[in-house]
Amino acid sequence: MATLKELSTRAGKFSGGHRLCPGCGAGIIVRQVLAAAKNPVVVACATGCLEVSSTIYPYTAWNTSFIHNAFENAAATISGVEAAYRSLKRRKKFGLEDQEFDFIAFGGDGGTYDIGFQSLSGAMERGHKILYICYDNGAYMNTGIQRSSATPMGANTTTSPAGKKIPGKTQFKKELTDVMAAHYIPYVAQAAPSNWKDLTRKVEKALSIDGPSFINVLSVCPRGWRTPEEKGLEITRTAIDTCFWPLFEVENGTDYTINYKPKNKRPIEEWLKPQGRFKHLFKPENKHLIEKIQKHIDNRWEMLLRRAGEID
Amino acid sequence: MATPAKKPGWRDIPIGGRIEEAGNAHKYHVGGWRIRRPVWVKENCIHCLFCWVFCPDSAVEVHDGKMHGFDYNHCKGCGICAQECPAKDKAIEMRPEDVENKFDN
Amino acid sequence: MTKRIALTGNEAMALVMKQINPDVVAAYPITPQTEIVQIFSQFVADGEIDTEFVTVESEHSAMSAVIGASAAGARAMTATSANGLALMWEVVYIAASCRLPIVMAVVNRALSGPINIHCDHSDAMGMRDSGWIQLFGENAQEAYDNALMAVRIAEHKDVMLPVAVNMDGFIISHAVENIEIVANEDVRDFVGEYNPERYLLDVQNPITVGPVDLQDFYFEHKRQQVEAMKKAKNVIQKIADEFVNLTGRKYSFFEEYYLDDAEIALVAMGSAAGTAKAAIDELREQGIKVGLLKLRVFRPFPAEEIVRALSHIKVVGVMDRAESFNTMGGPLFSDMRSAMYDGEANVRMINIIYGLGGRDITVTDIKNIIQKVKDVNNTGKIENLVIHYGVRE
Amino acid sequence: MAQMLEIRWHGRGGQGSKTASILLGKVCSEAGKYIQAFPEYGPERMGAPVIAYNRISDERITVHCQIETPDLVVVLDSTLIGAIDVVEGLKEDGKIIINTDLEPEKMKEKIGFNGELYTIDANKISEEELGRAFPNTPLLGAVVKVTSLFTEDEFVKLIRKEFEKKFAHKPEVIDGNINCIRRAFQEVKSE
Repeated sequence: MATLKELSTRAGKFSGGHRLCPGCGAGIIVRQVLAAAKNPVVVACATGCLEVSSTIYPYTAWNTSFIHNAFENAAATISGVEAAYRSLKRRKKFGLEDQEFDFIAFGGDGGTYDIGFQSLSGAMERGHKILYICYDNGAYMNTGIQRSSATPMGANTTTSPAGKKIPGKTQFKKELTDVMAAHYIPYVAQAAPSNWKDLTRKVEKALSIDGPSFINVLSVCPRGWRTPEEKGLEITRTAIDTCFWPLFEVENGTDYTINYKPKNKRPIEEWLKPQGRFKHLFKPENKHLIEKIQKHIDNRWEMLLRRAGEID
Repeated sequence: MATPAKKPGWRDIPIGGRIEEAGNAHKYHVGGWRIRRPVWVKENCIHCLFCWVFCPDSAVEVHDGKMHGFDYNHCKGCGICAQECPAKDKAIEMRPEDVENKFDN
Repeated sequence: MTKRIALTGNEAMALVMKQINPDVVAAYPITPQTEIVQIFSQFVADGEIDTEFVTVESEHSAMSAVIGASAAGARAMTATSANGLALMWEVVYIAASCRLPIVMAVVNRALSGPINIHCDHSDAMGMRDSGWIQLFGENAQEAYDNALMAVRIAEHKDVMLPVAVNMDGFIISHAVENIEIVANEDVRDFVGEYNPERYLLDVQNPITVGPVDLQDFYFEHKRQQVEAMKKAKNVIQKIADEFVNLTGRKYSFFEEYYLDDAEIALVAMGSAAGTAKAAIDELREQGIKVGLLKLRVFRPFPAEEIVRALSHIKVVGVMDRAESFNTMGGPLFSDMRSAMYDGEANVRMINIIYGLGGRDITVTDIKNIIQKVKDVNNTGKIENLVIHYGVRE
Repeated sequence: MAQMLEIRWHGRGGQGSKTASILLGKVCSEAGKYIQAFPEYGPERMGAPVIAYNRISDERITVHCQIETPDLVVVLDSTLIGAIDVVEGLKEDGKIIINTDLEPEKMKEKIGFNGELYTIDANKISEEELGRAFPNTPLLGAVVKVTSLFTEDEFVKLIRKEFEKKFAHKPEVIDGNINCIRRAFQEVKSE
């Protein structure tokens, strides 16, 4: 596992001068992921905040090979790049016979959980040697905070607004990490940039595997979460300590490991309270919703512990 | 409407919207976005590099594993570095940006 | 060396793909293209080729993957039909915009709905403004030949545009016909190696493909695409000239059949052009001066050349195997009228929309159509500008 | 033989009319002729009436439509007669071959066709030679005999090559199929 000093020597694959918002989680995640990659990288990126902010012609923040194709096809696109690599390497073209690459796709929750899900599922099932990173900020932030299937229950978004009758999003979020584990691919993990050591280790592990891997990374969006720019990682830690966002990994579909167990699992309010998107939940009439969310979190955490063999 | 004089015409740019200089966003300065400015307090710095690993803007300069200050051309002033600095006496302070020191890099 | 064998259109297309031996093929099966994917899968399974074959989960991913592969530096191909092509729509544009020389076989089929698996050109017409070069063939031979030439056209440095090779669904794709096959080594020599200028797998020179292209540069990139289309005309002709040396089979933007001394003429694309030839043969025996312009290159549209070839014709019947629902005729008719508008000659035109959803078009039908064109010539009157031929009233 | 020979095959899905048309096409192509072989496609499944076509010519064929006025109609399954009009468009001087155990005279009455009519008990031949009813192979033999496309020996030589390709994985059936062809040459009969 690389130290920060080592990681810093692999810096520079994502330059400054991109136009992500101040305090954006995606920028932090990309930098950590790329620092963990030891080979030259080809990145494919789904349409979304990251892509539109990092490659505004004639500028690119990517000091790597990079391709953006469309919103829903980052996984298919990188699978095509990887197929090209296999073919050209076998055919000894462009001197690729001795050249290794890391193929990494980035997508937001919109491009991953929703519109890009079919492409992702297909690429994973086909077994390409690719790493797909979802930076999950829980809504379509690029287009102005519309709900996605990753939006947590109760969140106020522009298409699940907290109104007089409906208190924000009424559904629980899709647990995409579990869904990806159900593909029985070699490696699936959930991580967060606040825990850089865990995230970079997971990236190193994923890239060392001869097959597909998927890492779901919680990504703060100060604008969409309605949180102060500097507080992003602090709030991310509460997501982990409340078990809203457990850190875990799944190998070959069945082998679950919990990477971090909070000594004192904190109540879900601590995750919800600092975020403006959940403000309405703290009205007295919505108390039952917080209870419902807490129950859901507890059940899921217990299920994960059971899968990981931590409890019977 | 007149075409902006400085930008190249269609014959003079690579085809297909390809950008042929990787990482050239480095030439694009976003320091002007800043309303708060991180200031490195060198004597308090323990060179843990947390500021570097958590910076969204690649604006913390590290050489040989040591913090070397900020790249104010690319720092947007989010304040994560100061927030995450674990030094007993913070090695990064956020100060209000002002016109005079905004571009002094 | 060429060899004459009997193959279906789909077999011919799969075979030529094998001979071209692309680095990557990504494809999803859809009627009537399915056999191409099946046969190609068998080639891979039997180790007859070492193309990296990506069995994607949809056509959208097929095109997305070949875009990735082509940008990476690979020679990449795919094939589809109708709804599959429609599902690709978004990325079909991106392939052209990113200037990726992908070659795609399109086995033409009616675009739903209601669902219909049979031939018409509505699928191909939907992509006509996407920036792809579009070639149409009359039969399996031309589909095979066009695919071979397409690789060279697409990858030519003056062009760098994707090419769609169209072939009529079922009528050609599923019919066994004689076809002359070019020897493997000649194919290899003819298509050569693909050596892109810049590509993603170039470690020394990483690039960004597909950035956000805003008000200040997008228009310039579109202008470049137009230029590439214009230049494609020269390239298409040049490569056809090389091809004739290899095979003896002569190609240009279109084929002129008895046009020289014709008074009236048809314009058609695809298999119906062959049926039209049979009809014209019969009518010529009766002394009727009718000819045919069989269009091979639909994009870029060879307007000047068409005007020149038809300038002496009095009445032209333009046959469209697709509707555009502009209520002024089919897509080919629109282009034909636009091309003729500035022509010196006074050529009158009517539009015959035929064969939608696979409705058969026979020699007798074509003779009836020619009669309608003749009527306009005789009376000087156009009673119906657009005729939906063969529709029950 | 007219300049172009047009054949229409009637059968039921699964009986091999498409295969027969393709085999005939491939053999003729090998022999240097220009050919087409194509089925009429619909959503039909096993058992439904199906149609396949052949065009055979010494000159290049450009026409690409279904055959309107065939020179020859082949009926793989006599139970189709009555259900569909098998002689539709058949040229007055055209021919029809029917797979049946009935005599040609009898068959002629049944379908009301005045031209040349041939019958052959292709099911019986096939059952005896292959152990199963694959009427298409004997009918291929009958078609070649009736049209004089090839002599028996020429055709057997050509079709053996196709069978060797087609049955590469079960060569034991090749001889049986050849026997079907040879018997068809002998057993197809007219009035």
